[in-house]
Amino acid sequence: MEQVYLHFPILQVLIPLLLAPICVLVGRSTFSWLITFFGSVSSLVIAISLLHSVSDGSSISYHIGGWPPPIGIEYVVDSANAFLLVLVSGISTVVLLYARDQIKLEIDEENHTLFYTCYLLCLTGLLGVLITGDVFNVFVFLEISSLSTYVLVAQGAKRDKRALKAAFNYLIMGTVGATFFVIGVGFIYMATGTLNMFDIYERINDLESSRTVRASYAFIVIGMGLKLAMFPMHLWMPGAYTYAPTVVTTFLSATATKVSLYVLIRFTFSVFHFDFNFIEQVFKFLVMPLAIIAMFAMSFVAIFQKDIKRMLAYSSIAQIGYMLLGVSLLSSEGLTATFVNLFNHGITKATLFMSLGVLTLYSGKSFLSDVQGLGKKMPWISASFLIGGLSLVGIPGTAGFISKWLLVQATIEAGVPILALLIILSSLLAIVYIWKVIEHLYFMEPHSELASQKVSFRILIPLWILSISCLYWGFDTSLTVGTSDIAANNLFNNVIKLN
Amino acid sequence: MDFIQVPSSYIFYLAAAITFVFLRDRTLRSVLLICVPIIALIQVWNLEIGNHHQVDFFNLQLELMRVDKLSKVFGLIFCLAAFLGNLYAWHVKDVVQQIATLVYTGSAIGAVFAGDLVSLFFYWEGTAIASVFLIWARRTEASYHTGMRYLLIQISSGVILLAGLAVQFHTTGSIAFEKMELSSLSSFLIFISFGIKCAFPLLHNWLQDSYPAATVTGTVILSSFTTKLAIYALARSFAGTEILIYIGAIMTLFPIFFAEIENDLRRVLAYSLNNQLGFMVVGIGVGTELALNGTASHAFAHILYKSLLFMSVGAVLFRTGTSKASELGGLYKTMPLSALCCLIGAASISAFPLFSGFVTKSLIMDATATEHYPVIWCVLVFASAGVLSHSGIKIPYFTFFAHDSGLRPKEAPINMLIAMFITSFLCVFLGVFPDTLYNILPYEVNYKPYTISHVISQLQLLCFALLAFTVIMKLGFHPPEIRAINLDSDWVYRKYLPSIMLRIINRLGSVNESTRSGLENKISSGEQILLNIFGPTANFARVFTNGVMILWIAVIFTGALAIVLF
Amino acid sequence: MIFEHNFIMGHLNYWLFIMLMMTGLFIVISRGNLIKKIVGLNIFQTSVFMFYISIGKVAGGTAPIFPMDMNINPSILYSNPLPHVLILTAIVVGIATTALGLALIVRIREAYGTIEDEEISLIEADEQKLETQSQLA
Amino acid sequence: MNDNNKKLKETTNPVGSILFGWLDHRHSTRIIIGTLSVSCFVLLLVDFVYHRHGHFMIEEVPGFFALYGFLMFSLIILGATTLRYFVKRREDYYGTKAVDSDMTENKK
Repeated sequence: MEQVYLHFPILQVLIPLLLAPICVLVGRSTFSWLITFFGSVSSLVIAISLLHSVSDGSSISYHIGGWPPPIGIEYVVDSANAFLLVLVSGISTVVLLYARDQIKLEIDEENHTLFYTCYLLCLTGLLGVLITGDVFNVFVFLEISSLSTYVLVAQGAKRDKRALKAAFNYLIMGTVGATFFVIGVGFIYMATGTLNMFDIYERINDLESSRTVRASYAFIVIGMGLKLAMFPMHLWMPGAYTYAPTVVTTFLSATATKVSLYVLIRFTFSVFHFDFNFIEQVFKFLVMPLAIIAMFAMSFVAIFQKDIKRMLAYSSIAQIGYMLLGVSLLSSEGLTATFVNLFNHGITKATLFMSLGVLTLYSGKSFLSDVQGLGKKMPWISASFLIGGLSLVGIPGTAGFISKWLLVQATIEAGVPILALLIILSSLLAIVYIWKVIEHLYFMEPHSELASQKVSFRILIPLWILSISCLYWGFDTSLTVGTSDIAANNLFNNVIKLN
Repeated sequence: MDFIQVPSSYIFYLAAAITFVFLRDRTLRSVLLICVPIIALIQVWNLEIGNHHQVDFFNLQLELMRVDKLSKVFGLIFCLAAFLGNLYAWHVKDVVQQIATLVYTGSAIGAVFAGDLVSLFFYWEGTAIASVFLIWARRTEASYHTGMRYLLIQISSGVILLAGLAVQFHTTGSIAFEKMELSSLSSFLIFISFGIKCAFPLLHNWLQDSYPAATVTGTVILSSFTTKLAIYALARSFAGTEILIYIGAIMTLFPIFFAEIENDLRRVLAYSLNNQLGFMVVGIGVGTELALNGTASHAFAHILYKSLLFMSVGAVLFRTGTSKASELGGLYKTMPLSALCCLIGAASISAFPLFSGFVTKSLIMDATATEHYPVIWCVLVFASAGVLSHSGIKIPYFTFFAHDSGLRPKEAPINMLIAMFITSFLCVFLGVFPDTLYNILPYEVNYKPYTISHVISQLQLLCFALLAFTVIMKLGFHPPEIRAINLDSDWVYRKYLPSIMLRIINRLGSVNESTRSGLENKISSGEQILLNIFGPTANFARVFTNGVMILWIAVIFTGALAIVLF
Repeated sequence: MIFEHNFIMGHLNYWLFIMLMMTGLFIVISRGNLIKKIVGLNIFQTSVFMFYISIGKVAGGTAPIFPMDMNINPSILYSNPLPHVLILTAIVVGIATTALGLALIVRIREAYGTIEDEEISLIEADEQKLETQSQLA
Repeated sequence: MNDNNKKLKETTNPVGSILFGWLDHRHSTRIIIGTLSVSCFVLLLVDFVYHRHGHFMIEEVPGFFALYGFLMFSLIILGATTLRYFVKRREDYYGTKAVDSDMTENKK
């Protein structure tokens, strides 16, 4: 038993990876759902146990195949990625709970098995990116998740053919991003001769002036910027989120961009040295301004959207602005705020997309007029949308408030209170677009032709798990803030305590 | 922790949750809405002095129940006002309004008992967000826009409070909601935040903008809490801050003139509310025990008579569909009881002896006199005459008397009448037995309102002002009630800034010809401008081909490379 | 300095890599035909492969292969095998991407009847207009 | 005249006629003004009989409050009339999305 425990880091990735082909072989919708669900749950269990064992700020190093680093590939678990491992596998599990019913309406029966296979692969990729300590391995897992994501997005074609074009755009953009990233990795390898993150960190110390190292950072920022939809490289995102099946949108919005952001953070702090002058410059003159523009411009765009899914996609880009802002303060507080934001925004957006998906389950369209008056007909679902919306805006008592609060604190701590003001001002914009939906939900008469729709408990349960967690993390901050604090401190001081 | 000492706000929130989830029956909801304030009233009455309910939040200790005599008196009147308001709103079927009322009153009461700035901030925003639903509940486009403006201003007040609290926490490490000096950045921010909610001059316009836009019952509820909460907060933190005396004096003055020429009676009352707040702010500024007693008691009495006035005008609006002075008149024939209540409210606000205003306002006046502020005292006396002019005379006279408008509405519904009667009774009761009120004030009261000289001087002031009114009416100099609106400071953000924005946008030339001509038609609509920049067809949101996307990446990458390499 | 012989010839592999990369990107940007876009993407990716392989080359080094008898002669210079191995993985990824892209193009062609980016955009714009109209109505 | 009166009676609330019925009397206005003038006069007289103690000297001047009240009230009316000259606008000044013009439509 002890043996198994020691292999948890690799099992974290291996279980969903191995289950994927099994899924194809099974070929039946229900069975493959069961397998996928099993994979997701076991990932979650493993992630939680990993988080538990690193919660004191220590870290676990796992040597693949017994080859010690820097020769072999190393998996490293510390509180930063263990936290996100829990988020990704947790969201995946909750999404799967409701996926079955939703998928039946959105995807042809014969594609279900393959859908779940891709879902598992996507999960594998995301978990792998998080857990690996090898820079090239990051690229491989990133591409595993991206390639399966393109397929998942394209599955929306049954409802709207534009999903295909969105997936194709995403493919082009994603590949360009990944290739940029791989060029950056090549440059680092040229400069340091190693691929292990922590080994690079040691060796890169005197290379601040090296142009190779500098250029590699530029490539990596742009590559990851593309994947995490940093404004103005977000253009693939609204389409992909709008036309993808709701299950996919829910899962991706809560995880994919977060994982890419994690990679950026990891590279900035554990591969490069964040106090390199050029890194500070990049954040000061590129990332921060773009993040602020995103916060406002994208919120304004969201206000004018008629399609709620698209509105939420734009809102995600604005929210990514907050997270990037937190990172670009290059302070421990800012980093904590970003980690909390990653988590809280993940569950908030998942709640929103999921409840929206259920609200528009039968109409299939997610325009404002499609949810009109549903507040009375589907009170439970609308209420969970409301909670998600409140959390997105950052109303006290919700998870969203905690992340905004920390971010505001961090900006004041960093000595730029004007940013705090901007953050708060842009949050006001969120009120406007969320209000538009709430208004249609609650204050308008429903279309008469919409008969009262029954929603099974299989859907309600995961939805309310998410809604309640939106509220719960608004009160109990010991896990989110506590872990983020440790994670941020570890990254900031680059303390990797191996046990 | 004793069960009775749980935060009173929880009671309201619980009721709101129950209403939201369970209560489908209208009557049950109305009953609940009336019962909850009574339960809270009993609870608050029985609260012991002290700090009762601590909660840990982020390594901060929140004091949710700081009970002292100041918070208790505000807690009591808030519960009372909630009860009266809900009784008045018995007939309302709209569940949104009912929940909003519960959350709003709960937050206001919670804020009163909040012992630290963080929980104050929570409740502060709670009042802002819940109350806007009372405006939106009217469900017209106009009320939606007004509500938006209201929400924006209220939320900004909370945001500034948050900023002040953050700065304070950062510099001193304390989140205590206590007396502070107006000397540091943090206290200044907090002061501004309170000032916005308290409708300081030039920050006041949300009040006059929004209260006439709410529903009939919503305005009654609104009038009781938000501003008085701000008064409480100021009294708690900035008592004795001298600048408040002058701010308060200006607050008592300028609304008088606006109220005099305003046509919408509910807006007249909003101006009058602003003027009354001025008295309280002066009291806070003076800051002596007498003055603070005056502020607390005046807030107490004010909530009652202002609700009463809003109730009677609301009843008229409910029955006739308008609250414009120019459309009303002669309603005493069919709404005599409402007229009577309105007269009692008018007498109370004008501070006629034997009515509540008389026994509370004089505390503040006396405090300014004993502390030797002769000019301020004169201003307050002047303002008292002003109160008489718009709330004492204008409201009842142009609604119920004056020329006959020909309207013959039915008397107000029975629930409204009962609420008005109880409130009227309380107004008179406090006026006749001021000691009941004086006993619950924060400090010991050694003040006798009913001295001969005080009664005589007040009667002289009021009677001669009335005489002046009759003379002016006879001479025909009184500004006629006409259908018009008056500009106020909101003009800046409703008219001026949008036009400036438009000019800038035009100058930039980022708008193409066809939309520009369309734009000119909607010169006032800032929304249109935003639409042109951020709307679905604008550059920011267009669906690009992936070639363009890649081009963007190339641009950003070049930027990044330049930054990194040089 | 820029025109120094050494600067150009010494970094020849980088210049070629950059040229190839730009060519690929330019195709992605400028061509409307989706298949051509995929081809451009391939060229772009290939340039990176070339880059990796070239940095693994040690001047005068031979292929990093164990001799049959497993007796390694320390005097023989080997090229660095690691980048080459990495690129094997990257090539697999590239092929998968290409395959997926082409598969998507097939589906796009079925759905839209064209594989020209501009035409697809027009069709989508029409659709969007219809949607907005139905919203207004 | 009689007919008109009758009509009024029909539409008037019975409580109303008890409370405010006297207002319909022909001389009601004169009675009110008369009462008011008399009470003002009496109040003014009291000042000369009774010496008031105030915080300020000016309070002790007989008739100070009376004069102040009268003049200030007039000043308010005057000030308000002047103010109206500057700030008066049409009801739909802020466009159709303002509450005031909204009410106009309600009326229709």
